[in-house]
Amino acid sequence: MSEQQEVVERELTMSRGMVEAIAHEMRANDEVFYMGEDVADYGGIFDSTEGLLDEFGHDRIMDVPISETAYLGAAVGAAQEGMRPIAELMFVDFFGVAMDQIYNQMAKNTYMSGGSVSVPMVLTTAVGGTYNDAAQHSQTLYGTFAHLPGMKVVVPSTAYDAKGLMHNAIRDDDPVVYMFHKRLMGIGWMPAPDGPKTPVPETDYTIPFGSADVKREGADVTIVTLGLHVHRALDAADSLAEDGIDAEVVDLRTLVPLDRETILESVRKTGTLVVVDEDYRSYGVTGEVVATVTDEALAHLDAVERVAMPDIPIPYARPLETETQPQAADIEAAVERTQ
Amino acid sequence: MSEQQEVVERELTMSRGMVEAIAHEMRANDEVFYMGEDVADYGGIFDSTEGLLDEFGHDRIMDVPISETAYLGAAVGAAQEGMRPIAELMFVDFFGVAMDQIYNQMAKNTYMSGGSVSVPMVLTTAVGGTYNDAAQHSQTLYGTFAHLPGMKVVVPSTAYDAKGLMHNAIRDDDPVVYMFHKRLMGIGWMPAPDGPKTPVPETDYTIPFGSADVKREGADVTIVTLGLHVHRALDAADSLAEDGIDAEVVDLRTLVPLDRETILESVRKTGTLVVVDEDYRSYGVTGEVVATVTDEALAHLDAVERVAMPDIPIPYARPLETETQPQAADIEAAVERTQ
Amino acid sequence: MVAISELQEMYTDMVTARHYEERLQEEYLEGKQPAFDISAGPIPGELHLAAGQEAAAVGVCQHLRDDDTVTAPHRPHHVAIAKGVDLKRMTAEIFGRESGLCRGKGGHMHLFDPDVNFACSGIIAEGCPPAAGAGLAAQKRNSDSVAVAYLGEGAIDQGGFFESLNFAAVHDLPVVFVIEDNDWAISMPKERVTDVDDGSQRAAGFDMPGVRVDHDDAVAVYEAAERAVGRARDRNGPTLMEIQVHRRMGHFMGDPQTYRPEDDQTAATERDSIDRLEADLRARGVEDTTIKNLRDAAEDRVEEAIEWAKDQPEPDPETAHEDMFANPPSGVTDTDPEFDLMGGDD
Amino acid sequence: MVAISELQEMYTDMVTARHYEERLQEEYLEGKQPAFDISAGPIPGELHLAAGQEAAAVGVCQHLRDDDTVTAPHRPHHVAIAKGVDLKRMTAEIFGRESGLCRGKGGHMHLFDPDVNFACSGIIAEGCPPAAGAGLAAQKRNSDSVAVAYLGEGAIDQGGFFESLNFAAVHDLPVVFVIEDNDWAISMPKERVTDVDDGSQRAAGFDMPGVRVDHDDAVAVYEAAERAVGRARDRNGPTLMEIQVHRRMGHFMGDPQTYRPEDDQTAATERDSIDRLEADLRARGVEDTTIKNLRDAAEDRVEEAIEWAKDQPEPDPETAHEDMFANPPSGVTDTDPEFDLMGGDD
Ligand SMILES: Cc1ncc(C[n+]2csc(CCOP(=O)(O)OP(=O)(O)O)c2C)c(N)n1
Ligand SMILES: Cc1ncc(C[n+]2csc(CCOP(=O)(O)OP(=O)(O)O)c2C)c(N)n1
Ligand SMILES: [Mg+2]
Ligand SMILES: [Mg+2]
Repeated sequence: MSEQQEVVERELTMSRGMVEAIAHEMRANDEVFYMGEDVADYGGIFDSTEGLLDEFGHDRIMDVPISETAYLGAAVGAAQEGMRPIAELMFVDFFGVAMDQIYNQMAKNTYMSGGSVSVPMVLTTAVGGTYNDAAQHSQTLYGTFAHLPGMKVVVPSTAYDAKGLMHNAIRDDDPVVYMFHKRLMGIGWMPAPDGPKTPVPETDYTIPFGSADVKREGADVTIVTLGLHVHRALDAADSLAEDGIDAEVVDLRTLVPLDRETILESVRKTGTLVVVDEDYRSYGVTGEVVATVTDEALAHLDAVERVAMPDIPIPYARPLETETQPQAADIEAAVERTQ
Repeated sequence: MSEQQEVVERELTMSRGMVEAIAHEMRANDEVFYMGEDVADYGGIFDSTEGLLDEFGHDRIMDVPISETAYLGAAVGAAQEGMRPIAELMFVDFFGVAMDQIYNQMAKNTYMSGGSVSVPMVLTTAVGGTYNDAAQHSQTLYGTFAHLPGMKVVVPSTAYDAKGLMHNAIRDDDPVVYMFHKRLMGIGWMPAPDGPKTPVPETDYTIPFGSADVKREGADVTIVTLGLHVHRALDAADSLAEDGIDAEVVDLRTLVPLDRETILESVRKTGTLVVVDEDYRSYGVTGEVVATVTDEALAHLDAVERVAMPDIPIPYARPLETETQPQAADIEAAVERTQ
Repeated sequence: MVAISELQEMYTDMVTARHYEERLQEEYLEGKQPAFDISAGPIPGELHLAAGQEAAAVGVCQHLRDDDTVTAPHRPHHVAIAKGVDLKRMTAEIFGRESGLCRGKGGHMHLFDPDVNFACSGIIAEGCPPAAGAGLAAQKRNSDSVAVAYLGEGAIDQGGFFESLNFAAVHDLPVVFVIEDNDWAISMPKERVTDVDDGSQRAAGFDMPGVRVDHDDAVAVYEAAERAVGRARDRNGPTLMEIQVHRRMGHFMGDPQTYRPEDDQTAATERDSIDRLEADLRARGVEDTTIKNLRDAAEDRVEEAIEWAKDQPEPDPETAHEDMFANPPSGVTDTDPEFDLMGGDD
Repeated sequence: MVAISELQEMYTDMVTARHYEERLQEEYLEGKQPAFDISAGPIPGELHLAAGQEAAAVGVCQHLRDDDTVTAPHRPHHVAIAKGVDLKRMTAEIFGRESGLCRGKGGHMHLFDPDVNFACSGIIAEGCPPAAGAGLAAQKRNSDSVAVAYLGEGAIDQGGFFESLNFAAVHDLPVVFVIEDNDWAISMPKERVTDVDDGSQRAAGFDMPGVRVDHDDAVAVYEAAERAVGRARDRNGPTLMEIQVHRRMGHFMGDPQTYRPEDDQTAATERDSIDRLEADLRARGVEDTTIKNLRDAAEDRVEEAIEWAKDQPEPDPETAHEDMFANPPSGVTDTDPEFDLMGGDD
């Protein structure tokens, strides 16, 4: 710890961390504005804009018609004019009504223009299950967004990360998809686990993309995960520790760019990889993380496990959702299988 | 070869194989019809319906407005009523304007209904590059479709497979996404390589989904691929043979279900895996195939390589597209790196 | 003039739907005590109730047969009841039980009852294209069944809605699109999201008739729907209807509704559609006791459905892995054909 | 009355655009000999040419400044020319050369020229939302620039178009939507895909003015666009325009057009818009030699651009890996902040 380090005691929920960064950037730059459904008077269904209307008014915290293609595309257009829109897709599950604007325009225009155009926008969207909202409102779709090139894909797991990643996202000149997990936000009616509420500096700061964070150091097994499952993995690690297994938990924080170095370094140390993902198992995050290791460090790999949502739409009833979503116990069991 | 085997000499292009199966099923079943843009008088931009209008008329070979959400969703609705629509998305690259109908309705309704509803439709779509059609008209998006559960995903590489897989697709009571590679169809103005034109029986037959096909047997390395790249892999294998490397080429034929057994069997034999994919490298097919092997046969794996489209939108100019698309020489080089 | 028996049927369905929503509200909120926690209690997930919107459901569905198709959005119960969906199994589904319509997999936004051709979806306006598809199937099969797509006034800015209007119009499909205008899309009042006060005007751009019923009077809806459904059944093509209704509750349970002015509630509560239909019944000579009997029977049916549902077991976790496909993943066969392909691909 | 100088400018742009398309057709087809092979020749990929549609381009763009934004669809050259896109670099892009507007990455459907705020996209109607966004930016910045979205008559059934109309209308954005009605969407005649003959009627559903110019007369387009662009610039909101034009060539080069009746071509060729404007110029007293000079200069400029483009080097294959992001992938910083988070996450 260097002499100059600021000591931070104030704790925030993840939603407050995210909103604080947005407010800061909006104060600093008139060209930043936020568009979405129910983001103004309601404050965002998942508290993503809570309190912003009061300070910034309806012009800069804009409710929009239920026309995701139009308003996400309008964000692309405004961004190409040099403004810095933040546009919210209320649930990531709705991407299908607007995916062309997202991936064929927002994500590709910089490259297709040979760099003459840039699209400095942030697409915010709520992800994740755990509250029985069924197949059309519970997905993370991490793999879907990370697979298609041109978007930086951010998934915070704590208030500290949420704020720093949001500062970086808004200042970045490229399109950033910022996926916040509903269960982590600290919404009154959806109690968060303890982990995401962290100390958060009042000052602004940026967390670079592509820097995974080792949320727990360990020598025996590398658990690579993101979002909600960082906390489930930490729970699993605690209980594994009681059995004498020392797990390292790597929080990817961004899927694009992917911090392959941190994954490799950890696996080179532990020899064992468990990838945990709330998204569908096949053709997604788990496969990419595994292949990252086989690409560069096959010889170091003694055991691998994947723990993910099976390839089925997310069921509604509580016992069914719980069965399909990776639980801490599932992570523990997977780790045990590797030992 | 059993006594009863029919000897087949007649060769067809892949397009003819596909169309023959459609025509057969339409004759057999009044409830089969085909909808799409320019599928009637034009015969399908990529010959997917060539000649069908003459036999079946505009009621069963239906041109539709450029409203992919409406007509793909109408296919879902008609399928739920028990009809068997085939609906064409002209280029897979356009999925973003209609993805909600594709993945939130077509793919999920069977599961969400607890099996009380089925959606017996086929979504046909043209995929692939090689003719410089740039970022919005050249993708395969294999990983995008294979990742989201509820669709069977089919990618034929020869006329023989195209026909048998199409018969199975139309008769199947589930939604099937049938992705035909433009370069393989044998269209007059887009010369196909030699491989896809194969003998095709006149009779109808079904090729089951989830049965990968070993297109070339070999002892030294397993090349797993699909679509156009089956042929590039075979070319590579021929030239590797001259250097004494005996490559096995596995054509996946379907991504969902994935024939994990055939992959594993081959890798258990060769110890070496090279996965080749025309889709974007990260979070896609190559990772899943690699992880399939590490899930079950890590100990057998001596070397792995991935050869895929880098994570960039597909560029237009010929030297740029050629640079980014996996060529036979790239496959060869990858195999050589494993030896 | 509407037959008294039909008025009584509509009244029964309206009372059923109203009581149903009120009881679900109770059951839902009770479980969220003390502090509202969406993951607690007997009813999982979000819950969008339709109290105050019954007239739009019964006035249209009164004209429908079991073989007619209805798609509804995220706020589907009143329409499901009017369409004749199995109330017990629907309730069991909402409570996430094994014997629910969807074996507990769908939940309240994804109710499927193929016996009466009812389905719903939680994605705004995305029920429109499948309804057009049901109409297309009827047309191709030369049957006279029709399809009805329900949507909220907030959904009429969504691309899929417009595309469906055009698709239905150009193919003359037997489809009726029904907009339930409850003035709100969650917290967004309709004037914030479109310049057009009357959503049925959207029809003009497609050369399709558009009609608005500007108060939630079941009889007025019935009459307008008679023409629209009749037009569809007679193969004269689609119609767009808009019906003014009232959202008596929050958007979903737990909605604080801080965005909503008080008088928005009072004004509308005064013109309650059930009272209005009850007055009509009286004016047509129906006795108070008859009305009371209808009401009691409806309420009993609701209680019975809820009791039954709550008695049903939760699904076995393992069943989560079932129902992915109607056929096996391999399709209709799992044996490869055998041919001798001369120099071919094998 | 339109000033003669403006007429001459429009005439110049029309001749430029027409000659450009004819020359590209030659260059393109020459390379595909003997049998048409889409992957051969100097111009890669598909090629959609706009000969016959020039009036729609010049009549509207004549009212635009460099800081006004235009989005065009897959058939963009005539609009790009009218908007003042750099002709040499555009041509180099179409030929896939290093010095092309997009360094050879975009190609003919994805031309970007930020100097004059021009962009196009190959996905039907998906240029509309970004145009609305440019209008939104102008509004938020209190500037009087406007945005114009071009689309074909086949695109007016696409969801994104409708959503954009509504979005622009409800926010009173300075946007003009311009439908080029060339009667065909590839092989589909417009009566097969919509019941409405006049696409500008779609505006009615949004309480937006709609206007159709039913012949490809550059002056008539100019006059209608004067009102529409003026309305936008004066912050009175959006307008939907439709202009009847004519597709003189196939949908794309190589299109056999077997679906197209012969007289569809003859009728339209007779009312050629360039001849018409030439006649107007003469009627306004412009000399034949002046006209010839304008024409020659335009043609020379085209030849020069094509020669220049063909002389440019192809891009180095390695450059394919450049231009993914404006900033490095790590964003604006690549050093992690250092705080002492008490019991926090580090
Ligand atoms: C495509 C899409 N966007 C947003 C949502 C989130 N959402 C659910 S209901 C709703 C409001 C719908 O309003 P309206 O159509 O008027 O129906 P109401 O709720 O009033 O019955 C919104 C925005 C969604 N489900 N789907
Ligand atoms: C969403 C989408 N669907 C289909 C296509 C394929 N397509 C390209 S151009 C075209 C026809 C467009 O017709 P129109 O809008 O009238 O323009 P025109 O070609 O006549 O200029 C089609 C269907 C596409 N590019 N995007
Ligand atoms: Mg509403
Ligand atoms: Mg056209």
